[in-house]
Amino acid sequence: MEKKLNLGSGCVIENVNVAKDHFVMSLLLTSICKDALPGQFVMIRKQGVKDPLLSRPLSLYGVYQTDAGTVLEFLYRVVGKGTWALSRLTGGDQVDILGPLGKPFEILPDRNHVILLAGGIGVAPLSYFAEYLAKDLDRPEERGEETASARKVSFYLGATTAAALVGIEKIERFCTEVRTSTDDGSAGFAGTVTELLQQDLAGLDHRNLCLYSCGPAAMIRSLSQLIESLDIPCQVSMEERMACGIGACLGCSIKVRDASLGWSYCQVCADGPVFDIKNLLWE
Amino acid sequence: MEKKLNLGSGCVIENVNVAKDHFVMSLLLTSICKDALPGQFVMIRKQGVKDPLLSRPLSLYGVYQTDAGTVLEFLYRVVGKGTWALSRLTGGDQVDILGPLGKPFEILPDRNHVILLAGGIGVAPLSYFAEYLAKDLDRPEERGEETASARKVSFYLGATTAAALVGIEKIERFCTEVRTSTDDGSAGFAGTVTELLQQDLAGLDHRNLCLYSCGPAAMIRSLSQLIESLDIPCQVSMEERMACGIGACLGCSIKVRDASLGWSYCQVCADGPVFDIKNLLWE
Amino acid sequence: MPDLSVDIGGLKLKNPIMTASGTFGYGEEYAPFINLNDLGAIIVKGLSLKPRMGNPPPRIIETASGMLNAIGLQNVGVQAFIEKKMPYLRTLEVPVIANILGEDPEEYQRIAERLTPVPGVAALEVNISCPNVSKGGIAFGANPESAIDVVRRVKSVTDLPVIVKLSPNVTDIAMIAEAVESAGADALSLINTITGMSVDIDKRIPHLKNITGGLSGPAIKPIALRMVWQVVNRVKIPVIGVGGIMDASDTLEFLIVGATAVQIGTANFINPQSTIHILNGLLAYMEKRHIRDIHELIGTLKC
Amino acid sequence: MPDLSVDIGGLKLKNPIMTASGTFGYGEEYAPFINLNDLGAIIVKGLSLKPRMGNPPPRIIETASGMLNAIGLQNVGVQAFIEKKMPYLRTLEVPVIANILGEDPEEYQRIAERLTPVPGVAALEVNISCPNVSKGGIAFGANPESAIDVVRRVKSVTDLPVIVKLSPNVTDIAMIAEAVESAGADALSLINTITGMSVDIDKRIPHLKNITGGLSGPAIKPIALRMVWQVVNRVKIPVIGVGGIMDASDTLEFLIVGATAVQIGTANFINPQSTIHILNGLLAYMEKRHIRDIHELIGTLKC
Ligand SMILES: Cc1cc2nc3c(=O)[nH]c(=O)nc-3n(C[C@H](O)[C@H](O)[C@H](O)COP(=O)(O)OP(=O)(O)OC[C@H]3O[C@@H](n4cnc5c(N)ncnc54)[C@H](O)[C@@H]3O)c2cc1C
Ligand SMILES: Cc1cc2nc3c(=O)[nH]c(=O)nc-3n(C[C@H](O)[C@H](O)[C@H](O)COP(=O)(O)OP(=O)(O)OC[C@H]3O[C@@H](n4cnc5c(N)ncnc54)[C@H](O)[C@@H]3O)c2cc1C
Ligand SMILES: Cc1cc2nc3c(=O)[nH]c(=O)nc-3n(C[C@H](O)[C@H](O)[C@H](O)COP(=O)(O)O)c2cc1C
Ligand SMILES: Cc1cc2nc3c(=O)[nH]c(=O)nc-3n(C[C@H](O)[C@H](O)[C@H](O)COP(=O)(O)O)c2cc1C
Ligand code: FES
Ligand code: FES
Repeated sequence: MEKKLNLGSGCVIENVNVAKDHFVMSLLLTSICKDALPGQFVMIRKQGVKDPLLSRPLSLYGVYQTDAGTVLEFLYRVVGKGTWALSRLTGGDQVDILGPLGKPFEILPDRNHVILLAGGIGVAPLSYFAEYLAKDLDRPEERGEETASARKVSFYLGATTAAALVGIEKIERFCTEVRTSTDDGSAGFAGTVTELLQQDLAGLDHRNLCLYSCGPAAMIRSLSQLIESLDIPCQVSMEERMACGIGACLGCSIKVRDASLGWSYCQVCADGPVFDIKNLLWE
Repeated sequence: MEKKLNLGSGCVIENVNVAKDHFVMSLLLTSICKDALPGQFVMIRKQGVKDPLLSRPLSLYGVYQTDAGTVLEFLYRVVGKGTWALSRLTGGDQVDILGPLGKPFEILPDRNHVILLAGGIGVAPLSYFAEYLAKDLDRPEERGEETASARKVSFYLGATTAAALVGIEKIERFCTEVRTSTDDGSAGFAGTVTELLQQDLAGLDHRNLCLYSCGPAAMIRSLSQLIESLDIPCQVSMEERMACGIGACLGCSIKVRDASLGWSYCQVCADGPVFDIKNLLWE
Repeated sequence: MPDLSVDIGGLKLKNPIMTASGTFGYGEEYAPFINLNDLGAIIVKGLSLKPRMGNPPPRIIETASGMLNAIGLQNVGVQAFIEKKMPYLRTLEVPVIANILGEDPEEYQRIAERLTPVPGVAALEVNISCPNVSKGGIAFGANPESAIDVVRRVKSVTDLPVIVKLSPNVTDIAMIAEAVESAGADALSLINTITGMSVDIDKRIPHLKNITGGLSGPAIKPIALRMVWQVVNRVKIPVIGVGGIMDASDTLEFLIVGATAVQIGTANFINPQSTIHILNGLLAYMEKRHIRDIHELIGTLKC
Repeated sequence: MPDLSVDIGGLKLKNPIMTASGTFGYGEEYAPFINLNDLGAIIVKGLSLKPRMGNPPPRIIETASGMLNAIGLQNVGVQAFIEKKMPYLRTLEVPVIANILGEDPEEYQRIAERLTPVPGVAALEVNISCPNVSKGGIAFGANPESAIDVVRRVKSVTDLPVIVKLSPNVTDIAMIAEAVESAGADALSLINTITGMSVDIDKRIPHLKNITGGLSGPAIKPIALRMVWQVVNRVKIPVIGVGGIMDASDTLEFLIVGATAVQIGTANFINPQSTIHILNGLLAYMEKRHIRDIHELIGTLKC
């Protein structure tokens, strides 16, 4: 049962303010996270600082191997004191990293049309996933081939308003198709991203589809209603406040279906963050 | 009763590690502390940080007027988390400053031989005082004159060991005479600085002397015994843990003589930090 | 501008930002930094019948997000307060509340008698966290009977609004609150400091000469907030929230759970203008959300 | 190497560093980070008779130098613990202490009965901070009679050392400690979390779905230390210090005031290797000062 130690430190390379309240931070690590997969996350904190006290969970937005070591990228939004403190870091600052943690997205080889559905900052893990798929990192044998991948990847990105559609350049680089929506209609489809997907689904062959999603609870919930009656596999990355990140504190429970009890709590950090949407339960 | 606002911010110019655990920090201030006097102190904290919570008192080690504003210098020793946090500051960092606070050393114009007796980090306020006296800042009419000041300033500096005799270059620049002692005899007189002073006092004209001291409680105490029967005016700068720095919390009390009650507590921040040694009481 | 005025057991405040006893001296100390008239009220350092020397130093030590103090209620005594501190305080246009403490119930009563006729004293805050010397040193606030005794005696000699300041060092603060309310208190304030300790591991001595001290500051805010919430659900009189309030956001937490006003303590040490920053932050929050009256916030926790 | 071994009511530990219940899962979660055999003891998540779902999320929120948790004692239940968790724990060479909790005194007794014969369970830690369902939800630990009742029942069915974990949410913890000692407890541990609350001022809802939660972390250390000091002065049985211990220096404070051992809780979340860093720091302190036996430190506060 001994897993390998995934605790280490990283050095901030840069921390760029990419949009209002949004930052992309890149770190250089020498010992851990080499094999971090899309959907996984790390617990991160500034080294030597006692306030904030707890580490914060952030999804991987990019993982690159360089001569100097592994470079991790995060895309995050400042919502409170933890993310604010992260946003103050500058090149050379040291951070403590616990990770990679959690279950990654599972790739279904039989499904050739991958739909990634992101709301707000949910774009982070799905962007990395898109890059991973585009580079065929799961299929080393096809890597580097000149032929286009047989896989089609459609990225659905929703936000409240045009200015909050962050990370779109990266997505465009790696996806076959990018569909955007804004609540206020300032860019793309006017409405929620789930509504946009619902429209499009009508014209697609469901047997070839697989869905991955990350975003606000309300979005995941309407997605779960949308595909309830459809036979499309759907994995979602969930969020809950975390303390330990490793299944020890039971702080990050969410409700899931349970065969014998009807429902039970499951840990987002250790049993997730990626779940089959069919297993989730809503109040 | 309205005093003028002495609250502002400063920008770290540099923060140099001058000896093991000892730093000299210089700050640029634009609004306050222009007229800060030797013996006064400021309450200082890193801006925007919640840990450490309280500001820390530091004596003025130097005050200079420049075109850009007032430059303050501090000499401090890292003893705990507050001073450690200060030692981490680098050029450009902002600090909050409350000051100048407290009563300065009082200059006695009739006494032409000034003895400054410092133990350990007590060197900080006395160095500034030496500089102030050497530059005749209390006597504008004599400033800049080619003739040497009529004042003689002897600096007595004691420490545990040679390496802990910090700030000596500055002292040498501004004092007529510098006498050092170390407990282990590794530099100067072998013994305490009060013992050294005691030796020297025998050969001096007490009517012309005035004494100023700052250092560990044990040193001040033996000094008070030494001069108890002598008729030499002596002012000492005292230390106590502080929260507010302005006489509001009553955290920094020390025992002083009280005509009607025998003794009472007095606030180091507001009634001091400089006291007439004759008014102090020891347990 | 939104209406911030509140009523604390008959005492009208133009806004809910008060200063906590013992952290604001006798007001004057903060005059260089803020316009004292901007405050809702000033609560002065705790007053005893006779002047008190207080505890030997060291009296304070910082802890994680907090500080311990063992001032030991050093104060000038009620007489000197009236003669030397009130003349200045009377020149202000801000209600001045005298915080009082006694070693036995009679002493509380006598201080209340002395202060009641003094022009400029707007209300009394009765600190029942002090040890009851006549009952073996257990704090008045730890026991409903002794708390009731103190409050009844104070009420019997004053027509000023009586705010009773509760100790958090109890099993059931709401029960004490109910007892104090039944004894006639016009309002409650909570919490006073929580007893704590800190040790110098090099010298193996307590950091405070008094061994233990009272913990204040951000560290205790979650505890203070919980206690305020428990108490507002059990009493009808107004409750003033105290404990670890550093900014407008902390203040809003207390108002939302049901405090009618707040007291700012340790924050004054960190920045002598904290009270005014908090007031401005509160106004900004209300204006942004078009809240025109502070009562649209007080006690609006949804749960 | 200095001798760090201590005796906790008959249970021998090679060093005084234990893990606090609920912060170390069932041990296994930390196996990737430290050698579990280096610990003095492992205390597992609180066990109830039946599995418990726990509280709805959100369950945690950070506060100033602390965190609030309202896990609601989610646990696998004593049966699954014995079947699924003990086989792994038995492979370790470290004493495993089961933390137990009940809704009424009988439930404590029945859990103790079930665990006593299980190979590998070295001691029981009885958590009396839980609400007593049969007595209107007041915590067992808030009342000497109900605390005594629980401890007597547990003692009557087990020969394992019984550690009683005290709640800090009381007026007089030393009085509860004495009661529990008189009922036969072999050791005490304190403190459990302090009840607190935190509010989302934008949504005007509590941050925790359960409204209140337990405060842990550095913020509570001064309170925990004071309580340990009060208790060691009143009981003869060993006391284990818990609350806000983050490093060796914090540990030393507890030992110096008189704790025989300590438990590390929230610190495990911040760094999963905290326990080992603390152990190393403790050794370094002792070696530097030529202290050869930890008992030369325990209870050596000068005051
Ligand atoms: C597995 C996982 C992966 C994550 N990946 C990312 C990522 O890649 N990028 C990123 O920006 N964030 C990510 N998050 C969310 C991120 O961890 C939180 O936003 C962060 O912990 C908040 O900390 P804080 O101290 O800044 O805010 P807090 O002070 O804790 O909270 C501030 C306010 O924001 C609210 N809040 C807190 N968290 C959220 C949230 N997730 N959504 C909406 N409101 C919230 C709180 O209720 C509170 O009112 C992830 C979370 C999880 C569990
Ligand atoms: C008016 C005044 C002027 C001062 N000027 C200077 C100055 O110019 N330069 C300077 O270096 N310091 C000066 N000090 C002392 C300085 O304020 C303290 O060293 C500092 O506040 C300690 O904070 P800390 O958090 O680093 O240590 P803490 O964590 O508070 O203390 C660490 C340990 O050191 C001990 N300790 C704390 N303060 C002192 C002390 N003063 N002497 C000996 N041991 C102590 C504590 O008991 C504790 O065990 C001055 C103090 C006062 C009151
Ligand atoms: C230095 C100091 C002195 C205090 N003196 C008194 C006092 O005299 N009377 C009183 O009722 N409370 C006193 N208190 C308690 C405060 O009024 C307040 O209840 C407590 O500090 C919690 O609030 P805070 O966290 O905002 O400081 C004192 C607190 C401090 C820090
Ligand atoms: C997430 C969490 C879960 C806890 N669960 C339990 C528990 O099941 N039983 C128990 O007796 N104490 C429990 N505690 C309390 C801790 O064991 C400990 O007493 C408390 O956290 C104070 O120590 P600390 O400040 O080092 O965390 C829990 C604490 C936390 C933070
Ligand atoms: S964060 Fe601790 S169990 Fe998931
Ligand atoms: S530091 Fe507050 S009175 Fe001196």
